[in-house]
Amino acid sequence: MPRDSRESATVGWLPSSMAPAVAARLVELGESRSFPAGTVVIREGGPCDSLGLITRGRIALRMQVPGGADRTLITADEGDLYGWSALLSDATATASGVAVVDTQALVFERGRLLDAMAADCALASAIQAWVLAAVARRLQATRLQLLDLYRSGLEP
Amino acid sequence: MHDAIGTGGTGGTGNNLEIDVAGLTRVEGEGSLRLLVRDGVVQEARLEIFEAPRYFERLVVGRTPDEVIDIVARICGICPVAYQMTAVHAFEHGLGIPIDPQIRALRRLLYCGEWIESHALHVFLLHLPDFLGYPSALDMAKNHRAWVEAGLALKKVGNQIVELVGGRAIHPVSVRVGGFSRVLRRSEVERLAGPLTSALRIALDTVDLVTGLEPPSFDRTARLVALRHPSEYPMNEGRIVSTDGLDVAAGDWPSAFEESQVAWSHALQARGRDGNPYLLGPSARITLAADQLHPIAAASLASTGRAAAIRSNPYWSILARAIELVDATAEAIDLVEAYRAPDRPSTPWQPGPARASWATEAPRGLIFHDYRLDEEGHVAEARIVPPTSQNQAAIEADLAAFAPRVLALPREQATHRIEQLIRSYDPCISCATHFLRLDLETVP
Amino acid sequence: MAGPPPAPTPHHAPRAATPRRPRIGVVKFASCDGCQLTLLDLEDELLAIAERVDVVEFAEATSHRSSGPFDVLFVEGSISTAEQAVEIARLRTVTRHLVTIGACATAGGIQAIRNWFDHEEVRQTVYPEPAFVDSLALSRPVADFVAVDAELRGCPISPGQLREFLVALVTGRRPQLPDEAVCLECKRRGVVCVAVARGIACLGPVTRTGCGAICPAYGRGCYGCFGPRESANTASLAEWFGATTAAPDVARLFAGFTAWSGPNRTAIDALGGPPGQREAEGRSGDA
Amino acid sequence: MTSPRAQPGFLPRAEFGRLFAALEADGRRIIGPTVAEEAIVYDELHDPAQLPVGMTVETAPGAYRLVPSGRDRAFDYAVGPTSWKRFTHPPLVPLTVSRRDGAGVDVQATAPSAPRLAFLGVRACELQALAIQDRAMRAGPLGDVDHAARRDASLVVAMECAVAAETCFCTSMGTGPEVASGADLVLSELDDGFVVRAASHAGEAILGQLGLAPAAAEQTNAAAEQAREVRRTMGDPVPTVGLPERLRASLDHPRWDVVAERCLACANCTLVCPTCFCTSVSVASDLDGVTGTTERSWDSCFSLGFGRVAGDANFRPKVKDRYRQWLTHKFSTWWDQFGSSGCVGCGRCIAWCPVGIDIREELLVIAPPGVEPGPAPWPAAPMGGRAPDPLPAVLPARHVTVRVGDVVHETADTVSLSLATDDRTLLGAQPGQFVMAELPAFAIPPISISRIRPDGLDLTIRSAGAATAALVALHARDTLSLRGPYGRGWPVGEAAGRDVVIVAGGIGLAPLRPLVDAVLADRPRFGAVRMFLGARTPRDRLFVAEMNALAGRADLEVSEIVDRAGPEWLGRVGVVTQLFDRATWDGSRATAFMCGPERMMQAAAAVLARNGVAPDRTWVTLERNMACGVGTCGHCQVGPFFVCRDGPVFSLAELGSAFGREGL
Repeated sequence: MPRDSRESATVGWLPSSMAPAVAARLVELGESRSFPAGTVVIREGGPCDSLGLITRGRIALRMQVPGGADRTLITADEGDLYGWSALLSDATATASGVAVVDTQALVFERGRLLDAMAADCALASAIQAWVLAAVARRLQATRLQLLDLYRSGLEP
Repeated sequence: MHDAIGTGGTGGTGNNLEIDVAGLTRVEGEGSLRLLVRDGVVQEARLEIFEAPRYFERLVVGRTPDEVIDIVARICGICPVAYQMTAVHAFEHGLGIPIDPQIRALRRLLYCGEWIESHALHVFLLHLPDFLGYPSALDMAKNHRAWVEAGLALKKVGNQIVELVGGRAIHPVSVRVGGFSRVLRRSEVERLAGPLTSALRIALDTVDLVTGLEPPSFDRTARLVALRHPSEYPMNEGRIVSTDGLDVAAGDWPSAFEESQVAWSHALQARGRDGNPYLLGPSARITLAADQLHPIAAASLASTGRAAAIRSNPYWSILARAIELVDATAEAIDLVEAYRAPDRPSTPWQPGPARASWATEAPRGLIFHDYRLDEEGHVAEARIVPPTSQNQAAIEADLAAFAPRVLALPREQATHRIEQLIRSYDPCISCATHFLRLDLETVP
Repeated sequence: MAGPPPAPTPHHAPRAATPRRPRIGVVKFASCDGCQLTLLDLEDELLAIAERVDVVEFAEATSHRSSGPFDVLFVEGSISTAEQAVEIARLRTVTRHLVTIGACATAGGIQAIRNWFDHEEVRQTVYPEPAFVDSLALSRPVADFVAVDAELRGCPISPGQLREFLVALVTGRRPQLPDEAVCLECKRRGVVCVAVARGIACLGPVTRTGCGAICPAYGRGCYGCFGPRESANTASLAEWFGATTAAPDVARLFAGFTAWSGPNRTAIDALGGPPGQREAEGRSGDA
Repeated sequence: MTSPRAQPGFLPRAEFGRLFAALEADGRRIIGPTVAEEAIVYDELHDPAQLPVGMTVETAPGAYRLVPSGRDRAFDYAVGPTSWKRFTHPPLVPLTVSRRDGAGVDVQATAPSAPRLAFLGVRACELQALAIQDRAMRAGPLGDVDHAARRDASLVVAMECAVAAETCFCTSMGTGPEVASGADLVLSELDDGFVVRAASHAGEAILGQLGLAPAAAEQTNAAAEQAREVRRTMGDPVPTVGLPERLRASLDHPRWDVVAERCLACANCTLVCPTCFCTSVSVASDLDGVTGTTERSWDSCFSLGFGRVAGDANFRPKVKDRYRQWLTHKFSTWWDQFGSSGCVGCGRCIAWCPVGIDIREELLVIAPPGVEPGPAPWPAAPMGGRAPDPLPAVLPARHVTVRVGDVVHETADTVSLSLATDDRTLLGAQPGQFVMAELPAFAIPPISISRIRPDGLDLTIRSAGAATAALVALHARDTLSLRGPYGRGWPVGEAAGRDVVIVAGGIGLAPLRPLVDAVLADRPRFGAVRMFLGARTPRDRLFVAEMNALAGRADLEVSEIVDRAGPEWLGRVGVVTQLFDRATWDGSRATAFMCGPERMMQAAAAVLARNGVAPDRTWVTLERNMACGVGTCGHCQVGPFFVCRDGPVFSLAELGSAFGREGL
């Protein structure tokens, strides 16, 4: 199947709006990990103990849909965040994340990240803005998917 | 429903017979038949009518005469014109509205159309298959396509007449108190001449065709009742006469007949005041008004030499219908020829109180309507007596009389003979249902 | 629902050659038989159609009986007895495309006028022995009981629309059953609007086309036997008739053969019920 | 028409029959006013006695009454229920007869029937209505043969108005009461007879035949004064200066909801309107679907079916939408489409509205005079107020039978038919154009061309209804009939020297494939080429092998994404915009081409705009709205455009806010 746009591979993974100091601090906080194809990175309903930024490859976010089938709702690709539940108090994963190809990610361990954010308001707000942008983009995609579902309901 | 012809019941041998036909076919509406013979004695002979009630006599209450004309048509999709004609004549008679002769002629033409359509339907699509041993006309067409096509062609001409005069073939829209909703131009009416000429040819062939049939022998003396008019074959009006000397005005129907309800029927059975059943329909009309037939129809009847048989053997009703097909087409031709458009579609009239009673001859026989209009001219009470509910008792009497003749037959054949007998009355069960006098005094 | 059904899949191929003739049934409930008679009124095509379909149940026309299964079942009549409610449910389970035909099956029919009256009063008015007679309090359309795949409107249905439906069925195309106002047909025919030119109350603007605009063509107002069309604005029309001298008693207009269908029912209720209701109240008094 | 040279003559009332004789001598049947069904209708006349002598008409919103005029004139009324379009654009016109036999499918256009008619008593507003319909019926790529033939065969005898109805407002629309152009003969009725002048050579010939005495000065003056009096009584009820702009800017006016409360959407206004021309095509066939016929009949933007498109979606579901379409079309977008107003002020829609809705009143509320119009929702286009003169020629439609070669099953419900033909016109198709595909007994859908080969065309068809299902069910060696190619395609050249962005959703890839072919055939002319493909599920992807091959090329990029997928799918899942919403390429160097579900295109358009792609360099195709394909049926109107005539390819700059607007 086709490769992804080479453009996206050259995307600066952190938002350009982010202050260099904050960016540097993030890179230092993160730990680069690689997930061979098939690795289950997070499990639906399980603990979500880290936030990840994909630098290469793809993680499919899957859910059990009625009927027990495992459906991919959306994929997180290069430059996408996953596991943002890690920033929430109960830190429970709402979907499973599976690396569908060999994947590299910059991973932020929950405890470390929250401590760092507690210690550094600038960092905290930058991260929150970053995550919020990612959530907003995801919601937009979901909205379009829903509209499409309803529209297709009209078709014979 | 059932996957075989006929149905149910245990077979009959020798002197016993039990027949239950849960769903009569090739009749209009839903009815069933129960016949029980023990030791050669008929215990039960019932034509059961379980068509769902629709309460028409209540539905027309509060309605204007014109609304009633639209509503009562829906009592029966086979003979809506009969209901509209009886109602409209009743109202005009009751309200004293004079009718232009050309309007009266158009109404008779309309009625001829319904007779042709209804009789062609029954002769070719419902009844003939019995004589030739087919479950339906569609099956019959495989070997007798020409006849079925001829029947359909004849039927179509009947529909064309109703469609032109009434607006559409079923539940026509143009009949209004005082006349019609629109004046028909002569050029429009003339368009019927061609089709009618070929229809008459088919009708005459139909007489030859059915004269050659061999119905079961079954002679009985039935009391026949029909309208009789001094100058025309009974259709729109006349006095009520019978083979045993009855002769009353149409409005006096209640003086001669009465209705009662039986547990096994949603229809009401009518009998003479003397309690005896009576039979209406083509055979009755031929018997009581043969002298008024159109000359062409009269000649056709004479050529068959079966006038007496029509009177005595109900199976010969198919011939009576064929003769009336000739009569209706021949008269329609005369009416079309003589038509001149009236100046206005209808006579203006004022609504008001009235008692409106009238009888006409539906294809299946005499039909009686009786309305009381209140001060505003709205219906306060209504009573509608269709042919089939009047025939029901006579049909059951004939069943009882005929049953012993089929005891010897295998049940399958016996059932078929009995069904065929019932079809020969062309029972219109949709009509028969739910007609009872609007009689508050009898409410418990 | 009003949409026509997809033709049975075997007939989708553009070729006429079809593996199996569709099994057709015709049944009736509370009705006058006029709509099923319309089938027999297709005099020119009847035999040709019969060769292309397999008529397995049609009590009025044939002694062949079947309790199913049916590819297409034409259902006439309203559901107005307990037995009928049970039977229509059974029929649905053995039917692929259930097609209601006529105002009774699609809207409850003229007998639905009684739905405004007191049931006991109606029964006692018409029958001395109401106990012998079985009926439900309401006369209702088939769609109130089971899913309906297509409907042919009208009192009676139009032979033209029935022909179109059957031809579409055997050729595998979608039947063209327009859901527009009678006015379009009326104007195409060149009929002068009876409402505007004569002040005759006419339901054409809110009624579904298909009849051929017969009533206006015969000089009278449409009485709505095809029932309300999509977005039928009966409220606006009723208000207009009420304001103009054309129709002194507007409720009568809507209280016809499709009175029980939504927009007509709403208009009737807004106008204080159908004719005959006052009488009903009077009666149940003395009954 | 030429200016009259002959002197006006005077025809005494008693001798009016001579005009009948002259017209009949000219081999014409006479259509004129007569009383029927309690109205003055236009019908065939054999004798002046059939004229509505001594009758006039009183009209009001929702009312029309025939009453005695008190004088024995024959043309003493304004206009009635009939309009002349009944004879120039009849309610029902047969279009084609199609047959399927051993040789295959054959479609023949029905020859136009054009009786020689004389229209007697045509009013000034009606003359303009005829001219307006002439333009509308010839605005498409072919023009309408039937209408043109009927117009050419008709002679127009105009009648100056002597009275105005309460519902008349021709003075506001600038179409009357004085007869301007478009007539062959012009009559003015006076008490004792008619002033007759010729307005064309044909008219002069008839006038010559009559050999009338010249009209006296007082007679011509009386006639002129009569017209002036009519003008005075009417006044100027609907000031029209700037009306198109004001109305165009009032698409969200609250009054639309108010009038929708009253409107019955019964279509009477459009059917009595002398300029409304919209039609729908219906098909009929024998029981075996071997022979079929198509015919078109009057339809209306007020009927729900008129807005129904593939998949049973409807782009004008609400009565409000339909009323707005009608009113804005008549008074605003008509200018964009045909270069004139669509209303002549005859007032028929007011009198014949069953609930008396008065457009004059609605216009004054929705677009009141003297109010500065708000911002325009779209730029004026394409006629921009210039009526074509002379009228373009009319061409007959060509039905070409083509044979199916390969059939490729792309997905469960979509096939590609490879059609062989040597028809030069079909082979001359441009990327983005479409054809109308006809099989006997089926509706005739527009199908976009998915590949243009030297020896034929490919059509990629998704089964979305009976007609497309029948096409999808075709086998190799079957035949079908095509009309076309139609429409304005992708402006490939416009992208020369620039980057190319292609966004496709589902079946939308089909019309884009010829564009891709064209770009690759001349690859050096273009900069970077980026393709973003969306599909509902992995099984719904089109041209899979071909796209994979393209993805393997170094000189273009292909990324794809599906809405939903099972675990077996290793590609991206989400919506197509995710493929480029974080892209860093410079959109200002790019030209974008899009086709897909409208919501998808809207979302993609927003993202492209963020990336700097200019609206006039963002091209979309709206083909889903089309019905007749040649700009005569009116179904595919979107704001100022006919999609089939002006598109289906449009730039976002052209569409303005018409793009993706609900209910338009």
